[in-house]
Amino acid sequence: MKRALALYAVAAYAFLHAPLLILAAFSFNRSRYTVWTGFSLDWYRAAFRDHQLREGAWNSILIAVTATTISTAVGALFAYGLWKRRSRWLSASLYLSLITPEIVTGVSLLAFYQWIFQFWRLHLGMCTVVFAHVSFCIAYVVLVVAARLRGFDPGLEDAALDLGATEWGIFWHVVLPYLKPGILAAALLAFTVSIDDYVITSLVAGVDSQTLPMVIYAMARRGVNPVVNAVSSVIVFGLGAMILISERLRAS
Amino acid sequence: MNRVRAIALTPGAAVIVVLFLIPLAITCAYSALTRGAYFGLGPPWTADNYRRLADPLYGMVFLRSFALAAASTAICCLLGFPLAVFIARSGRRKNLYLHLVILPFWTSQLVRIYAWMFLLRETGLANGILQALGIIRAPLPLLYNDGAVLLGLVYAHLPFMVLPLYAALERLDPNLLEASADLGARPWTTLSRVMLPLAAPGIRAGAVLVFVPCLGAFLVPDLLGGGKSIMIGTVIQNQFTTARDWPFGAAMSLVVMVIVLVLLWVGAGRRGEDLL
Amino acid sequence: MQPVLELRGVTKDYSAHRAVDDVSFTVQRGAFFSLLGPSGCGKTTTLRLIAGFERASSGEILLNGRIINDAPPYCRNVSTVFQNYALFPHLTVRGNIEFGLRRKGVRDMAGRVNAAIDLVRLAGKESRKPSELSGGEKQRVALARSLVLSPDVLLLDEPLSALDPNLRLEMRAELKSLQQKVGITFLFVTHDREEALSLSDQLAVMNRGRIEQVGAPRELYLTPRTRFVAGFLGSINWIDGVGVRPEAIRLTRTAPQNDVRRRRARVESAVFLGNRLQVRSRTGAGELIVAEASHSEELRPGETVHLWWTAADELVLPPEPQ
Amino acid sequence: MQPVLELRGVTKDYSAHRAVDDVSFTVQRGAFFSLLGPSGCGKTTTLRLIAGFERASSGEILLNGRIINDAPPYCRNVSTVFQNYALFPHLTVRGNIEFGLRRKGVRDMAGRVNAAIDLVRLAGKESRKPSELSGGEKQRVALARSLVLSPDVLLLDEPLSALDPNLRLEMRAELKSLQQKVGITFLFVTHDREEALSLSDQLAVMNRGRIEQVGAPRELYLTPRTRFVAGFLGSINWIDGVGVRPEAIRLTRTAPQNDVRRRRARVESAVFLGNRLQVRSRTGAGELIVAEASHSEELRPGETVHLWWTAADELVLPPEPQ
Amino acid sequence: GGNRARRLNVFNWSEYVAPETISNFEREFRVRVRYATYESAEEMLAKASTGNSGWDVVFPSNSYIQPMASAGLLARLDHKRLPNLAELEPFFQSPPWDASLSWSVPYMHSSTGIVYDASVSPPPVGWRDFLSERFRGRVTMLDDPNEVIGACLKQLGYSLNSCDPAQLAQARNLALEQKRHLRAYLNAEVREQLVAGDVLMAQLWATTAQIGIDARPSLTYVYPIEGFALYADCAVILRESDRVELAHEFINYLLRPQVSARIAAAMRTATPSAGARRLLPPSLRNNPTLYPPPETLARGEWFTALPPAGQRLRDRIWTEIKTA
Ligand SMILES: Nc1ncnc2c1ncn2[C@@H]1O[C@H](COP(=O)(O)OP(=O)(O)OP(=O)(O)O)[C@@H](O)[C@H]1O
Ligand SMILES: Nc1ncnc2c1ncn2[C@@H]1O[C@H](COP(=O)(O)OP(=O)(O)OP(=O)(O)O)[C@@H](O)[C@H]1O
Ligand SMILES: [Mg+2]
Ligand SMILES: [Mg+2]
Repeated sequence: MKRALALYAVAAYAFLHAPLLILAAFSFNRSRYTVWTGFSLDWYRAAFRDHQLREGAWNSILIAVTATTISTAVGALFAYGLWKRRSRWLSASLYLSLITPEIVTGVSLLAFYQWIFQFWRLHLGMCTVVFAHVSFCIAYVVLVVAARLRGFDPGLEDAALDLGATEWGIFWHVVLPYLKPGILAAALLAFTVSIDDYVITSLVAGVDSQTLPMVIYAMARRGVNPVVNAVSSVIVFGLGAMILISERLRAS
Repeated sequence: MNRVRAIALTPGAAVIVVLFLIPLAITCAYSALTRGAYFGLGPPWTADNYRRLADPLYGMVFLRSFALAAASTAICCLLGFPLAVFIARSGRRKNLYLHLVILPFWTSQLVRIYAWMFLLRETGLANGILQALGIIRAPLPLLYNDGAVLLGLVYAHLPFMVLPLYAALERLDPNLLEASADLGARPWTTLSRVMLPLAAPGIRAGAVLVFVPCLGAFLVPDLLGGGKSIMIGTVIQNQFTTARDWPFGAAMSLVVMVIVLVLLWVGAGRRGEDLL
Repeated sequence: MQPVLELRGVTKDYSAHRAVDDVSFTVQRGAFFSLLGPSGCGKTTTLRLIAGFERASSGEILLNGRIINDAPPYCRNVSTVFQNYALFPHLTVRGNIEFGLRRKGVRDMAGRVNAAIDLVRLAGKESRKPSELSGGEKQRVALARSLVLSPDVLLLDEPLSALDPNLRLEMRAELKSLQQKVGITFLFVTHDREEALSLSDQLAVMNRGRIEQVGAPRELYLTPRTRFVAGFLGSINWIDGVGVRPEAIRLTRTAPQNDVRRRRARVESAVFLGNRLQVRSRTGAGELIVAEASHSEELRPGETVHLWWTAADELVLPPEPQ
Repeated sequence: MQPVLELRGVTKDYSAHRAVDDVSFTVQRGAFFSLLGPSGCGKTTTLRLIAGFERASSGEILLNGRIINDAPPYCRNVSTVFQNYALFPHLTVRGNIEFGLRRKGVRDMAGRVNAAIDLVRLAGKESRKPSELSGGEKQRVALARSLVLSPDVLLLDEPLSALDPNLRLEMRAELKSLQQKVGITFLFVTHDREEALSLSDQLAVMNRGRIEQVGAPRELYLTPRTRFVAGFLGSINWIDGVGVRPEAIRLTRTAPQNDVRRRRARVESAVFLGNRLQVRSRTGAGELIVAEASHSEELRPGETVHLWWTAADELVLPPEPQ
Repeated sequence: GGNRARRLNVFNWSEYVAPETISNFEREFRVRVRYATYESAEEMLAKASTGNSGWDVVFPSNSYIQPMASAGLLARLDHKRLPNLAELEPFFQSPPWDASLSWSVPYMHSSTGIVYDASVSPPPVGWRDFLSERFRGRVTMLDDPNEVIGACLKQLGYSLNSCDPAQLAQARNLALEQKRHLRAYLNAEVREQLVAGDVLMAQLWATTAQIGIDARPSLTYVYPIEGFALYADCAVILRESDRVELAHEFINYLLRPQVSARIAAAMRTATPSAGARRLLPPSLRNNPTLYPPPETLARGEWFTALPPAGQRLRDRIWTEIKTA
């Protein structure tokens, strides 16, 4: 059983990572096409020279980190609140926000922003993108955290209360440690949907907040080139290395 | 008790009200307006957009999308469950393995799909390997069919199943698994009779997180499916882009949202569970 | 003196089922009060009502003279040792024991925590997680976690059930000395008769959600008000409608003198219980009588013996209403 | 006859710590074998090794003569009553009890399940979820869940610890009659000496991961090989290096005859234990001696009494190596 | 403040300027240009139509000019500030969509034609070849309703921009017939597969095709004999812009022959500037893909903005084609 599971996991990871390896491989291809013609670092050079890509990547990461942090904090609290007592209205709204087609979210948010901007002299920008991302990430966070909360033993809450913990003390010292894996999973999901979002972002981004997906999708209009592969590889392997190091540090 | 709940709910509720419910109201208004001459929209108010939805064409698109999304969800669940079990049981390495699941998805979806196109096309890697190994003579048509769409949808959404499942499985009391084995259950039975029911909240969350985005997917059917079929998400998207018929798009999405919400509600309610 | 804890007609209904039914009793400050009763009779529920995890369906609970029906658990200076331990799985033994002190903002807690760890004999295992402890060790962590707080009232739900007899004796002694030194009030649920009888100042016997009798141990054992109480605090033979405890029955091979109650009976089994033999024998009329004998006695099944007791040993009680 | 279960030099190491150390014993088919020992001595770990949840670090475990070190739990026809119950929270009482039968593909299980439910006195609570049960009720579900399977060997980890004495007696009787009727082999962990002594055919005393002695109850109680075993199976006074059990010490106000061992002592306390008094008294030399007396005796602290016993009551054992 | 005036926000299609175009402008005019790219005209339009997008100069296609102008989104151009307009080809000095160039300046233009691999013979000549059995399963059309329906209309001899229900119904039937021969509907992605040899023939934009042809010379671009679509992307200034002057300078800079030629050479686009074209190397200047001869060009038709009813009908037809 254990062995079979491990074998399966290897296959599953191969499935998940195959495209990643391919795009990484072609980032070293001399040709712009997916026909191997020789090794070169040109695309990396081009990527580092490309101001737009660099800025897009930086914006993407900045937005994703901010939106993930906010939506994870808000979403985890929200899930806890709903766990204490259900609220049909709030959970229905939350589900609705998940079901809403991206384009509709984007268009209506854009309209909403414009309506607000009438009252203050504001512009689309990083903030509007972050808010939009928070609004759609939050449902992912709540769902994942709520799924984990379902298994929480209320007896532990009783025990903490009994030992003099206040309600917040319980949340902080008992519930949160228990939720940690769920929160990690939720944050990873939020980060993923945020960093990869194109439709909504493209509608609410301002002049200073073009993200990497926006650059890439715009490129796709005329056919992408391996510069994108190079940037993607740098981001993934960079973040991957960071994770690996932080895991190592935590383990030791 | 209630004060904490109120404080815990407030930020989230604010986000939902301001960033979702108000825009939703705007969408509702849009759905009852008339499209402008070339783009945009305006008065008069009309129910015409809803009437046009009665067209069976859109019903068919919806059913097709629904079937594809349901199939992807089921496959994601089948593929994701053992992986989630594996991660949940790998002790100190579990965070690492968890990150490994999500890592490929920090690239743009577009780029990943291009990689799949390279893998699956006639002169692609999969056919190349199969031909080199002499397993096949002529290349297989792996791309531009429903199989490829399904593959793409499953690939794109697998983490959305694995992560909630992991969150639910990680807490599973190993004692219960031991008790099950002790009572004569083989691993497979333990999986289906003990782990599965206890991971149900995770499965539900995962199913929603896979199903809903699948319904609205447009890149995968366009690129891996070769654009030869259309999903409801693309039809809606088209209304806001090429067709520039925002009111109709708004009406269509509202109807789809209501249908999906009702389905979820009924699905959850039948088992006597709340949505969350 | 004002009682530290008082229950007045407290009732708790679960959906279909009344778990605690019109329970009233008072616990004096510094007392060791035990709650006994069959499994499922509502002991844990009573403790949960006092601790504030459940709301009483009716009745009043008073702590230090104040009605606390609606007070949240952290406003009640009581602490519970849970029947199922409820240890925090993410904290070590030390972390669990420190938990309550930290919440109170106690500074120099190392000393108190170490004392508690020593008291429950867990030195050397401070940094283990609950999942790496044996059942009895977990139970001792739960005990230490509450003891270290020195609350007004300590609610103990079978706190020694998973301990071996010697350790249990030690713990009993520690609890008793804490009661006498620190003046903590104990509300103690146990299934161990000896424990209840030897530790308690007051003792209540519950049955089906109701209190059957409250009193001092000796009083309840020697003058129970109902057959249920009599039977619950120790084994008893019901012979011709009167109760005789096994230890009151003497067993001889020769017939006894005339001025005693007696039966002739055949030994059915003699079970070795360590410090004594438990002898089950049947009279000619078919009555089963359980008696005790020294284990040095050699009794063989089938042997005929004389069982006798004095009138003073008899308990006369009305039969239970069904 | 081939033993149903045999352990040969089984050792289990946790990371830093040896929980089971070179344990060997054999259990005959149909026997009632008890495992006793202080909290944390490795009893649960031993059962877990036999059930297959842990892999032995060394040694062999044989079931029906076959080495099963590597067999997965579901291939071993043994069943465990877990110390922490491990009930399936998503199943009702009935669902939990049916679980094993379903796995075996038993068809008409309603009868067997109902019998098991009746046996553990849970009729009427079949459709409750574990979260709606009291501690003792949960324990009985765990017991029924395993009993209903009639496995070769039943591993019981303190299966009656949360039950009240009367129910415990009933359950003991049920277990014993199952053993005798159905021929199940029991491997029984308990902290209740009486339970172990009265139920067991064989009894093993563990300490710090090692088996100290194996034998029949009477043998272990009356002729223990080590001071640890002597002290573990019952209270004992160590007087001048020999052991005397409290029940062997007689207590009189007048001096005894000459041919006995004796002490004069002052009563320190007389604790009421129901069927007897536990009397702690101190000799002039400062020795503490615990004796037992009938509860009809009126003993006041400070009173001087004579304690005496016969040479036959003495246990002569070498002191423990430290 | 003053800092703000020296800043310009430009929103353009991807790969539409040479690497040094923007930086040269920045250096020469001492401004900071915020340059971003969009994926679709709708993306740009959605933002521009808010009137508060922050962009100064954007590049809509020719068919969007009139609608945007009538919606009041565009600033009227000041020709005095655009002396380089004179460099434009005569046709683009007065294009059908904006005869006096009041709102827009043509920036680059292109067409939709057929790319095929020279290995096929005889070579395809028009849209009708998409129905030919010899290509079955190895051809693709663009994934765009106007292009697909437009090609079918052309094959049927109708206008690209027809909104006549009967004509559209015919076009739909043709498209449905055509779909059976297609491997897929793909946009720029098909270039990859043309180069790799998976696809033999595809409907594609000239500029996109040219890059593929550079990589695989056996690819050829042909202007279908039944007629084809033409489009031009134009530079406009948004009405909301408060940097109109600078915007004019930018557009004028783009119109410089040297600049425009650099862009056309680097990005393989077709410049509407006669002056620029003269500066191109001959291989590009006379490239038949990018600059077809006038008699070929005469078969082309420019996309125009469609009225709501026609647009709606086309969308339904498109959905129908996709669902089939
Ligand atoms: N959440 C619940 N819902 C319904 N019934 C419950 C619930 N919790 C307990 N009960 C029932 O209430 C009764 C009293 O339970 P309680 O836990 O107080 O018993 P107890 O006296 O502590 O028993 P034990 O000695 O077995 O622990 C039991 O019959 C139990 O089945
Ligand atoms: N997972 C583990 N990791 C490390 N040590 C463990 C683990 N499980 C148990 N132990 C230790 O092994 C020893 C034996 O544990 P075991 O559970 O067998 O004791 P036990 O005899 O059943 O005790 P009790 O009567 O208290 O249940 C204990 O000291 C315990 O702390
Ligand atoms: Mg209880
Ligand atoms: Mg144990």
